[in-house]
Amino acid sequence: MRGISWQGLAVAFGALGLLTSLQTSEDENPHARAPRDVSLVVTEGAWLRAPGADWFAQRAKAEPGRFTHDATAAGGAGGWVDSHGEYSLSEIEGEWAYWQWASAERLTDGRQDFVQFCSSCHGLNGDGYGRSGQHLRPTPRSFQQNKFKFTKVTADLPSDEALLSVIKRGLAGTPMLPWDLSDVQLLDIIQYIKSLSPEESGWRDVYSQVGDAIEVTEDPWTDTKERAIVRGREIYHGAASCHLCHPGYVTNEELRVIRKDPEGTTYRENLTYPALKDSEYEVLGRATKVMPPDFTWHQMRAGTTTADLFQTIASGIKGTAMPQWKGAISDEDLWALAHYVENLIVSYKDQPAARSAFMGGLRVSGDNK
Amino acid sequence: MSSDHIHPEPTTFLRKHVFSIDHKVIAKQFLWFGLIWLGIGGIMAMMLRWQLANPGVPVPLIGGLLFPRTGGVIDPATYNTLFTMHGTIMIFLGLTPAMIGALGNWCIPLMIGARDMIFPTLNMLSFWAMFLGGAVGFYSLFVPLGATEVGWTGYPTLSTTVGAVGQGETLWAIAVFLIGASSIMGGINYITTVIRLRCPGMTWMRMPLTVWGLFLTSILNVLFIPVIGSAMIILVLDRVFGTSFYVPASIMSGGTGGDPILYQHLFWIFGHPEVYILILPAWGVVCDLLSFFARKPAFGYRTSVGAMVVVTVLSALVYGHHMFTTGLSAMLGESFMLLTMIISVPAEILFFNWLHTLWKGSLRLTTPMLFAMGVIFVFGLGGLTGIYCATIGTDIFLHDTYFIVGHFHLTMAASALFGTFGAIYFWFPKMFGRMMSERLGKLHFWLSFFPLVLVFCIMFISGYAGMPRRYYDHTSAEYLRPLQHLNVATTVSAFLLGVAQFIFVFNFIKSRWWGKTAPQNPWDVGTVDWTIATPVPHYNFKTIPVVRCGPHEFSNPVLGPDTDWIYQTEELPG
Amino acid sequence: MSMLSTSTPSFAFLRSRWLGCPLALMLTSTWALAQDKRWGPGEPASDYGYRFGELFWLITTLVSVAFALVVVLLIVPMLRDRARPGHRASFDHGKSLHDKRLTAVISIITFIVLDAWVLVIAMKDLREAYWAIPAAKDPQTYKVEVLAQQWAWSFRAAGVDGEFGTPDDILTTNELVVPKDRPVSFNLTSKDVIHSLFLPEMRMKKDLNPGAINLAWFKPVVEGEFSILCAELCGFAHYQMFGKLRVLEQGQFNEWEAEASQLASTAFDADDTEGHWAWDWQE
Amino acid sequence: MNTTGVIELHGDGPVNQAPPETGRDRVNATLGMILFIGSWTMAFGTLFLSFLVLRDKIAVWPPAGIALPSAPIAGLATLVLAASSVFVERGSRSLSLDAGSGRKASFSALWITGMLLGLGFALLQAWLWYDLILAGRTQTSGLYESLFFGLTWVHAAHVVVGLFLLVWALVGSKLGRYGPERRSFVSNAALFWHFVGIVWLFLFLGFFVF
Repeated sequence: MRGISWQGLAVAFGALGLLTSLQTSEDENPHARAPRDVSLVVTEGAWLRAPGADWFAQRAKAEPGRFTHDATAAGGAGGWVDSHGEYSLSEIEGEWAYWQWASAERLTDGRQDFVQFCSSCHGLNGDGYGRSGQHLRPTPRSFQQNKFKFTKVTADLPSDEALLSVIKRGLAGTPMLPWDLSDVQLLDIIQYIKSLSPEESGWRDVYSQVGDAIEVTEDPWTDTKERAIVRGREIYHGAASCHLCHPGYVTNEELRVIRKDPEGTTYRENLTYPALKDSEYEVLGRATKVMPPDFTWHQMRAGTTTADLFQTIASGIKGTAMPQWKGAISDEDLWALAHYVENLIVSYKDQPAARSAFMGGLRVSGDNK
Repeated sequence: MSSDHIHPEPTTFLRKHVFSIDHKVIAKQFLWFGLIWLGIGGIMAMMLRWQLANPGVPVPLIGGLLFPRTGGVIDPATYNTLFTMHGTIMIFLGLTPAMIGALGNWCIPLMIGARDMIFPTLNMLSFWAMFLGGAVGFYSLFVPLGATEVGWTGYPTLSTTVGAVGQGETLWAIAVFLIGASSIMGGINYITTVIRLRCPGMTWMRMPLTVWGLFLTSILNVLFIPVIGSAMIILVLDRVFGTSFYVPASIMSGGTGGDPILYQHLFWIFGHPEVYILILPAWGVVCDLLSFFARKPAFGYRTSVGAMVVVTVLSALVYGHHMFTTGLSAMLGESFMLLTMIISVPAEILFFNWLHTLWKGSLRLTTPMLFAMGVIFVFGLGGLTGIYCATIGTDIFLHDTYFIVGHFHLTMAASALFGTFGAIYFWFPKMFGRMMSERLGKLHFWLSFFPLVLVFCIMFISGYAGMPRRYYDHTSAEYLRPLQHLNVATTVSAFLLGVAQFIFVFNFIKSRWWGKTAPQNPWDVGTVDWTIATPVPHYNFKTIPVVRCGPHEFSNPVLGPDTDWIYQTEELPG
Repeated sequence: MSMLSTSTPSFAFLRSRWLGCPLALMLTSTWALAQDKRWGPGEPASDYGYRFGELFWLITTLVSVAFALVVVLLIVPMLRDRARPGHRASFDHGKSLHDKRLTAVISIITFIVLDAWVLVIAMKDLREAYWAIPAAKDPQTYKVEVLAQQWAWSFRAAGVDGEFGTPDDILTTNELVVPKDRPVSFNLTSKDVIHSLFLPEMRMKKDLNPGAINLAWFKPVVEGEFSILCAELCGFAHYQMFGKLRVLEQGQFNEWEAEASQLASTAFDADDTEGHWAWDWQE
Repeated sequence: MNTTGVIELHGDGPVNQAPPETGRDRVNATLGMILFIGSWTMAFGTLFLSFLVLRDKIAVWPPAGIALPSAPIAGLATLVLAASSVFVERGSRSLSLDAGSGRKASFSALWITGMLLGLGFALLQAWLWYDLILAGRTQTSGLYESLFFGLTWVHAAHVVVGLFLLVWALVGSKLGRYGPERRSFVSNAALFWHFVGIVWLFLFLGFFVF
């Protein structure tokens, strides 16, 4: 008697639950999806593209005993062997590349931490449509588009270390926080994020390149900062033409002098303001626009020291109009630019009086408003 | 059903110690259950304090075992889990069973001269519902994403799927629901027992105040636990079935949605009475213990009862003071402020009566007495700081800072805990037939008392300085960095407090099995429970006693110079 | 019994000043310490901020006296009325008319001194300060729409044209710039969970509830940089949800506002409808 | 309160045979049940308060332009449940009237009728849900649906428990466990069933009348 009615109750409630939960309406707003049934387990591991031999050479120094160089690997070209078995070298369509194996268990750990800490903005599927990411500009990254802005690496895709440092440092002036999580957790999250890249692109694509951090070369201007700033100003407005997107911090007159343009040359309107630029990053089916910062006004996302600025300028901002400057101009000039920008930040940012004197001076004298 | 009907003494182990319907066994079950959970909750508190004093440093000793993935460091998610579960455990699984479950089951039948609770089976179910609730809560620690991380108040929308994915929060709601069901069952039982099973002569005004406290608590339990039960049902509907009771529509998109503030109202309609649910039994115990050990009648028995009744009624009408910054209308805010101020009057009457009971007494400073006096001190501190929180002008700044943490810990946690300790030390001889060590008991009191006051008084300072609660790391915000030394001081005191509890654990376990055999009435107290033999026989009273005087006839001149007390079953001479 | 009623307990130690002095010393030294940033919230920076401190210290004084009384009444019997051979407690149920009157009188006195006094001042504070939201029509009122999220603050000011939802709206994240000596009025809501905007130096705090708009205001009277904290548990990074409040002198603020509006117009992307979130101002 | 004074211990009587119920036992049981119903009134009161608060947020009541649960069926269900309550109450009373006479036939007939009507209510309730789900409205569709499904589910759970109690009482009376001498369980089951009916009345008024 007792058993039967309990079973009956259970069946009745089960049926009720099934009947009603099968009928879920699909919401049009991707931000407002009701996350009632969230998968927390990843069942399959993933092979992810790893950085090149240089990266392994560095890791080998950091973790002695783990990586050994085998001259016979990669069909005789030589390569690194991981005694832990996480990294391996294999050939696909004639290309030899390093791959990293992220196990299902590790991705599950990463997935769970991702859901806990990241999904409110980046979305439960990593598509960038989290509830808290609504109306947010700049938008939270979608991990299905492989566009990472501030990674400071040499190629399109960042290495684990580069992503780690972004997450740990956060992006100033945005809701992306400096996360106080352990490296183990963060690296698991990173593997999960990488595994979200679509088949045949990003980390799953044999042809993509995973870059290592831009090396911070020796600053040639340490004792001659004044000259660096002058030189930086010339590069900024001259060879590198930064003023096309960022504000020009000179009058039209001065710009003509720096660029050695003939008298009467005109430049873009509102020269002392930044110009809105297209980006390759898509949200809700359209490419977003990105505002290049005014260094005397906006907060810098990726650090304000000269080394940070050097790396940022050198690597460019991926997916935006900011190109990779490493190789395009010399390291010495890159450092000069970094010093110039740093000087702008230190002298004028958050200092209303100094800034209005400086920018006002540029604006009254020229035709650039 | 009725306790007039006698079941034979059970013989199997299962019937005797596990699924027993004997109120004495159930009281012991509740006591052990509550003490174990108090220990678990206490360890959680220690871990929280460790993290606050040493942000990001691995927890010593147990850290590596508990959090192997982070190398012993408490991460923000774990931290949130810890403080949420600390609150839930201490309130629902620690104090409720130890205070109301154990004390109620032990004292009510024995002190009113009944053979058992009126519904013994319901009594057993009450314990096992709570056990199940505890089991569900414990299980939730091990599901993916871990137990709930949204604070014991569980405010939506953080507690809906908007802010908490995973099963932890759902299981938490179910656990709270089960524990609530247990409290309702217990409450119905207590009320009916007190109304129906008082022995002849035990009039309402001859009941010990402990029973009064428990009786009023039970009324609050029966009336207000269902409110949180319903709030939890709605929460589960929202989380599991996707309804939108608590999930609002966005301001920008318009549309019709639920209301997260609704939950806050429901929660505090329950939540404020819950404070009194925990404190009323402690008040009752304190009233009695002060009289017992000051060898004086409880001063103003009737006004004490009246004050407790008024508090019971008012407790339902003041809940809005938890929501002063939520955006209550001006009218509501001012009304709740006034009502909250009014509730201080009955509390003040109790203080007056307590202090008057002590005045010109003949104080035996035993351990139970020390704890009862400790409650006066601690509750005085907590109650008086309530004025800051009741006044909107100060509460706007102090809301959700450590000031509040200090305040409610002193009122509902420390006072209820001290009351529980006092009660345990007092009834232990009757319960287990052995005496607890007085020397260790006094050591336990003094080593708990000073750190405890220190912990929460430093919290008042941090709160006044504007340190918000539920922060993982107070050194990250520039404003809070200069206050870190206060956190360190709190942690040191908290650790001292934690260590002192081992004295109790040692004393309890040692006395339980190896203590001195207790005489029938070690305290010279006249209530009905001390008239029977130790250990208490099956069905307590061979014949139902007849009560002939009040519980507090101490030092009555008519007793003559040789004795200063009399059993309630005896007639006052002359 | 007769021995008891005739024996007069010694209150000599109460007449001495050693109880009153430490209390006064404790109060003053606590107050002095609390002015330090290491022990208290520091000087208020808003025009109504002083009200919190005044009320707080008034309550502290009253409460200290009451608590000292409790402690004395607790300690005196402990020292004086200990059980000893030949000593017997006085027998008093406290149910005489005299006792009831005493209870009533003490209740009324404590209610008036501890509660009613504070209540009257608090009501005045509420009417004159906390709930006196400045009129939106007043051009002096600086209006800010706040949209909170896990775990950041987004502030939207109307910009030079004074209209919300136009291209020149000034949008800032985790940073709020306001003019000195003008009332700042907030419309507060949240995208996801409940947050609470806590400006400790301004002594202001108000919850941001999703799906509803809350109002709050303050008037900064000191220039400088101040803190913005979150005071309602909003998830894992609750503790990192802080921002910066900058109060600028009026002239500087006007320049700042003009420049920020201009930059906002430059950055405005008309097609990006999802990125705009202003609502009609509510009072 | 016990006024009889001293009660002797029964000693070791027969274990499984429940002793006859005294009037005192009946009062105890009824008091317990009244407390329980008082408690549950708070629970449903809370749900109803939530209903009123949230209903206030819906601009037009009942919402226009969407499929609504059928009022005639709900009305019929109300009548059926009311009738069921009447039969159950008469069945319960027949036991106390029959006390001494030993007749149980009228009890069974009345009780079974009440039970079947209760079952009828459950079916009509299911029909209400089914109709609405067929029209594409589920608890996730909006606030109105949340309220309707949420509240009726909680109520339906009590209907199921109530029906279970009615069946239990019937079976118990057939087995001789309950009868005119021991009728507390029966009268308490009836009390619970009335409570369930009154809750439904409020839901009906809230959703379909006002």
